[in-house]
Amino acid sequence: MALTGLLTIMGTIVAGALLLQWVAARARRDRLAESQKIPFLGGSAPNTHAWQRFHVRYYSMTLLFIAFEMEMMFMYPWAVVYVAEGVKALAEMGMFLAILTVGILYGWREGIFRWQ
Amino acid sequence: MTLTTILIVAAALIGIGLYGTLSQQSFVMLMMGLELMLNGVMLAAVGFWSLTAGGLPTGQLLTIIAMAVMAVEMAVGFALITAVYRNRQADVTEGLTTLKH
Amino acid sequence: MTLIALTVAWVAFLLGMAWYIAVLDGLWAAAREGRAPRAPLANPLYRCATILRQQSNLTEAPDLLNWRLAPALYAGLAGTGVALVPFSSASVLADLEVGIVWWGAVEALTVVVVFLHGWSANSQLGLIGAYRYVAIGLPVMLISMFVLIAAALPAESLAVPKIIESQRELWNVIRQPLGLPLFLLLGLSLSFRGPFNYADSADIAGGTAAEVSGAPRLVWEFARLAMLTAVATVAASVFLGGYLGPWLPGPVWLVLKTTAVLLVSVGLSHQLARISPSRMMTLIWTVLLPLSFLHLVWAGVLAL
Amino acid sequence: MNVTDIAFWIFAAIAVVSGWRVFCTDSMVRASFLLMLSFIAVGLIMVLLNAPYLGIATVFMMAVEMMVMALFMVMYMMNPAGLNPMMMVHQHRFSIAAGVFVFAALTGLIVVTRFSSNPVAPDAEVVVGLGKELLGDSMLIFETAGVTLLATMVASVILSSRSGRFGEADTGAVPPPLEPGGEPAGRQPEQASGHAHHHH
Repeated sequence: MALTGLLTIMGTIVAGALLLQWVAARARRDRLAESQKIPFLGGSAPNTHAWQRFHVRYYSMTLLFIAFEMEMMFMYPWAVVYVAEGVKALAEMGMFLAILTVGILYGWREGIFRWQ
Repeated sequence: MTLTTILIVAAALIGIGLYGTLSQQSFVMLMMGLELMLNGVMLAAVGFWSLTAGGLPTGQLLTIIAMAVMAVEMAVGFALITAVYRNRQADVTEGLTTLKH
Repeated sequence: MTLIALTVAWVAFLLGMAWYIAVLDGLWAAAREGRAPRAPLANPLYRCATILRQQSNLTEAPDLLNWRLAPALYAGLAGTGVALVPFSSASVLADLEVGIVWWGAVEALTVVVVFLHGWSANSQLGLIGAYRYVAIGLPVMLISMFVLIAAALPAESLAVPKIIESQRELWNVIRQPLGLPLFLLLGLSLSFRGPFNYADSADIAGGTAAEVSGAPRLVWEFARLAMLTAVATVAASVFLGGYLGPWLPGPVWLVLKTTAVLLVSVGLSHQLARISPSRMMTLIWTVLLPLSFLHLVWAGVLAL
Repeated sequence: MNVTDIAFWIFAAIAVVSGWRVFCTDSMVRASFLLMLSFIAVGLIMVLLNAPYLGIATVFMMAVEMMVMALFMVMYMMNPAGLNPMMMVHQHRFSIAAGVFVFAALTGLIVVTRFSSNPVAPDAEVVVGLGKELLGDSMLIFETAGVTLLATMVASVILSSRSGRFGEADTGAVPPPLEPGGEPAGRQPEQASGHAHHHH
């Protein structure tokens, strides 16, 4: 099974890392005072939680990215048969990428690769 | 792992997804329900492809198209949410009442 | 049995390479400051001991589960990255038919894990690092995928061992010269070093790691080094022929090539300046992405 | 029961349980990554079903999509971390009933139907088959997908981008009133959209 090796090494490292954190936490019994738990802000006190509505300034880029990334789904199988199919494969993928590039150019023109 | 068990797991995902889609007020959570339903559909499609279709290539293509539908749904869905939020500051389905009046 | 032996070997490799990168970093810092390095070989170990002696920091109401999981998962993802690469023609831990697709998944999941690390501390600076990293981490992924697909063209396969075997006559670094530099930029982005340090940079007081100390910090810093190692190992296999080479046995070649790639990566990370995240995002979409298109066309025409 | 079966049941349990927890957790970021976990488990089941490409590709596509989902959660939720728990649901009983009914109906159908057995050969080159299909008979589907994705890109940029060619997208936008027919509530976009120079 192809997954065995992958899951084994993942499991080993994740378990080891969690164990190290757990043992280290058990080994030190001293507790942090509440005043020590204030998030670091260069000395000033936070007046809000960090977890709140946030204006992520590149949101349009992420939407373009989701649509563009779909093309990867088609490219991997294409790469496998590329040599066997020859010029036809080059032409078809060239067309496909050209179509999608129009989208990127449009997005660039609308300024979505900057902070909105 | 038989086709029946796979399809039952897929049905469970579709059922949970339907619950989420119908019950959630917030747009983003509603989309999570839709995605979960598509997740079940993809699992069922691959199950059929692998166990009854004998590895017909078009079966895999169907799954890829389902994934593309999901990507399109997400991109356009979020863009619509952004447009609606910008114009009306609404982030729940109840905020949209234009069609009622 | 081979499974256990290979797992142990790869974990040891990751630890050794992490130590090597830390030594290089120390030497580089000393050279920049114009002083003689003190105990350069033992210094990384002292640093480990220092961090482990620290108290693990906590914040008010953190997402503790994700905060502890994120560094562990990040290191685990680096491990699955090296697992794709064979030591020799017979020994590969994860013999995945679609190896480079899994590498793409490692990149995508890394973005998720780094975001979670910055998110779960419930601290402003960590969140800024997390948001910034997503802006850069997502588009950079496209470039690396194009570069790896270009390398898969002559091999007619997505499996890393087959890509290595396709380089018996000529290494990909000569056949597809743009691939290695573009992939090294990805490596800097995945382990956020130098010009791509948008997650943990000094201007936001350590970013996603601003609140992290003690054992979680040790795991996090190790994971960053391990991820760079994974990138270098994949780069050595996909562009420099991996275990292929005359006279010496395969594993030795792989280690030599990986250390060489790491030397270049560390050098780049200390030499290149960083630009603002929005400019970097524009640069990636408008310069680096077209370059990777060009690279793909070049590789495609050559592979016909 | 062999290893594959055990792996299948583990992955299936992860997929269903994390899919269910999506709608129970208060933290929106956790919810989107739980959904990602559900997708990853389904992807791994696909690998078990001899579809390695589709399975692993599901993992990376969904990791990216759920990352973006989490970002939008933070942008649009009052309370993205669920610090004060709340349920934002409507027609709750009906939804539960609909979900259970659909699951029961589908399961009933699945149990009574007899499926023909024609499994994919273990040594079949499924990725090659997919590639040939894409470039051969299904070429039009493939190129149509390109056009569809282009349309998606353009549409999402038009809808979401703030700085359009004809001025800011939120010019003239009015927030909804708290009461029907009342005063607009909340932030007034005109004041916050960087047109301060109008007041000079």
